[in-house]
Amino acid sequence: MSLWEFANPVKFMALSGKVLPWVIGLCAVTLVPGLIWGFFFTPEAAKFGNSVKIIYVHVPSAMMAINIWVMMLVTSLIWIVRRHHVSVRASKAAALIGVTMTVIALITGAIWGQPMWGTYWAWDPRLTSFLILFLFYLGYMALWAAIDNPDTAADLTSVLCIVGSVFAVLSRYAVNFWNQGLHQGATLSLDKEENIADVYFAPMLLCLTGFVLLFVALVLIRTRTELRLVRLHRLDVRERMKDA
Amino acid sequence: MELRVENLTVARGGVPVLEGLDFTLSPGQVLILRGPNGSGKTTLLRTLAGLQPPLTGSVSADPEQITYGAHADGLKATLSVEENLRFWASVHGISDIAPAVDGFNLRGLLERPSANLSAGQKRRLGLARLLVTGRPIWLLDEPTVSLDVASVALFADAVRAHVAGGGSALIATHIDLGLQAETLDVGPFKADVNRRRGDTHRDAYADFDEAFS
Amino acid sequence: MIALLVRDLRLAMRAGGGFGLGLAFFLIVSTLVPFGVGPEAAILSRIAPGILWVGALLACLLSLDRIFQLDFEDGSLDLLATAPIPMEGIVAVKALAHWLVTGLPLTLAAPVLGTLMNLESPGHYWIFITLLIGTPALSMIGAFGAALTVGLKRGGLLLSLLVLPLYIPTLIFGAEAATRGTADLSASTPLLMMAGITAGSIALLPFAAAAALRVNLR
Amino acid sequence: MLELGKYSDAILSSWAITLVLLIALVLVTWRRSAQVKRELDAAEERAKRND
Repeated sequence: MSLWEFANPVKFMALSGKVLPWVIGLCAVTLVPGLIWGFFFTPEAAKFGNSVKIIYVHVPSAMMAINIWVMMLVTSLIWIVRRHHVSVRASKAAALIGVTMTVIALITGAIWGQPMWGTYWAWDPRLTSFLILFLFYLGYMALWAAIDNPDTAADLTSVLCIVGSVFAVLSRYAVNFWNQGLHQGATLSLDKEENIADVYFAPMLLCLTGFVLLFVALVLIRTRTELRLVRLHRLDVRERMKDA
Repeated sequence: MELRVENLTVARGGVPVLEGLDFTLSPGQVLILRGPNGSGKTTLLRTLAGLQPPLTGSVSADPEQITYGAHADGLKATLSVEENLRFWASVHGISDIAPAVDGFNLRGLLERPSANLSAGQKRRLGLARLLVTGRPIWLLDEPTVSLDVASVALFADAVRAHVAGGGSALIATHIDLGLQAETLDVGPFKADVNRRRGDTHRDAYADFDEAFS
Repeated sequence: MIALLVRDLRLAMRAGGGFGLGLAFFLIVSTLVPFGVGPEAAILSRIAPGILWVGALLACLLSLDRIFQLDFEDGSLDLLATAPIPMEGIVAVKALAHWLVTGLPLTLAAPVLGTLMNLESPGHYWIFITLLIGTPALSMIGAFGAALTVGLKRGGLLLSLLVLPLYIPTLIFGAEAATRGTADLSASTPLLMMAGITAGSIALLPFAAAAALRVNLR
Repeated sequence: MLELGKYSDAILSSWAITLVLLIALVLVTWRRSAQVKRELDAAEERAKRND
């Protein structure tokens, strides 16, 4: 039994159908308590005051935003190399979740930035990188939306995802370099090591797990939908060919 | 150079249109491809030309031996007839375009921009391109569209000369070219779009149908 | 390959569009910016390198969809794909042709337009050097984007959406090098980074673009 | 009620936006899934009848 067998749609549909209720359940028992704990039962932090509570939505979404892109890169590579349909559909399914996480990270960051730094937006390397990541997500999704033939779309978006990843990393370095070049020194971004003390850590762990499980649940549902869409497209083509 | 096709299945948009094709095109042979519109003749020719991968089966011929003449002639409106022809000749490493010019009676049009040609003249120029590729296997998709009777005769002569020189041609056409040719009707090879699992043939999406059947 | 290059250049000359439109666009952008930000020489000369870079980038973007679209529509791309030239070679030659008719004229025009924006004296040299090194990457990345969208009916807008994010690193390093050079600071790091991006794009993107073209032709 | 102090606007708005976006994402996913499932069932039914 190899891992690749799950890339077969038959196995995937069967297995995902079975695990989905469990994933949803686990997501509920981690995310809900995590968020409640983070919101109601965390003390003020010395440096941030109560605004530290924003961390429980900001950090998980930011981490997911990047990790989802990495997952899309991996699944796109698997499609290019081994042509597993489930893989590329999962990539497509993940994109909307990724872009939502990016938007959440950007908006909560901006809202937090106002009281902390006195401005909603600064061209800080980290913020700028997220804005660029957002653009890459948009391009990827737009390319999917523009192509009718599912196989063509799968190939082209995978190529775009791979090339885009290289340029996204380049952009990250470029942005770091560029901002240092303009304003010396003072970085506006948060120092995570310093401010995550034990009181904050436990609910954070719950929230992070909850976000990951939420992503897994959503990506499974969405991948199942995508696979059904491919099947639908196929039935459609058949019908049209029969008429011809 | 022989073109041998074995158990070939070709697909359009991931769906098989023709399957189980077996035939050989030997040097000196002309094969006429027949079948109604939409039956997959163009898909077959594109697959043989290497523009798209076959779903199953094999095509044994070096793509470097094949030239493909499509519906579109690949002409540039702003270039003159001679420039168009010379371009394709030099892409294929050939410097002498005189046989192509004379073969399709283009001598008087050489200086003309392609934009000013009639549809039939354009087609003649598109067919003349075949002669400057220097390739032995011609795959032609409706080559006589918009040609008048005299031009069709020119074309038939060109095919005859090509075949006599050891070349071969696979031509999808609906008219009688008056050539010594065999006919390949694609009708019997029409793919059964309703096949379910358990069939010997599995295409790229067979998994999918299984997952939902 | 040389025949293809010659043909593309000849087509660009005859159809206009190539040299003319991109340059005119660049000129208009450089004219409009002072209207937008005001005529103060100090401000203009400070933002001139960045504006020239953004202007050149947008002008480059204008003609990208023509790289493969016309050949796709008239069937030439099918015939080229079966010709004895590797697809990667076709992509590289077409990107080179695009650079010759777009990137190079923009590079040559930029120092002159810099004068309109009160570019300080070493700036003319730096904007020329950075564009000379950076625009080939813009053409190559653009050819990749054009290869992705060649089969689409209305690919133009999508092409911009796909290509512009890919332009970010080149733009950052290019404009940064030009700005630093103009201010007499050391510009070698961004210049080297940009040269690296250009070299990497030219070496690797033809393969990605050729793969995309093959997908779009089948 | 929890005392959020001077940051209450920032905290409440960022949490509200996050929750709204996440719930919207879940709803979109769920409704699309149900819709596609329905369409596919109908199409399968049609395909079977036409055989």
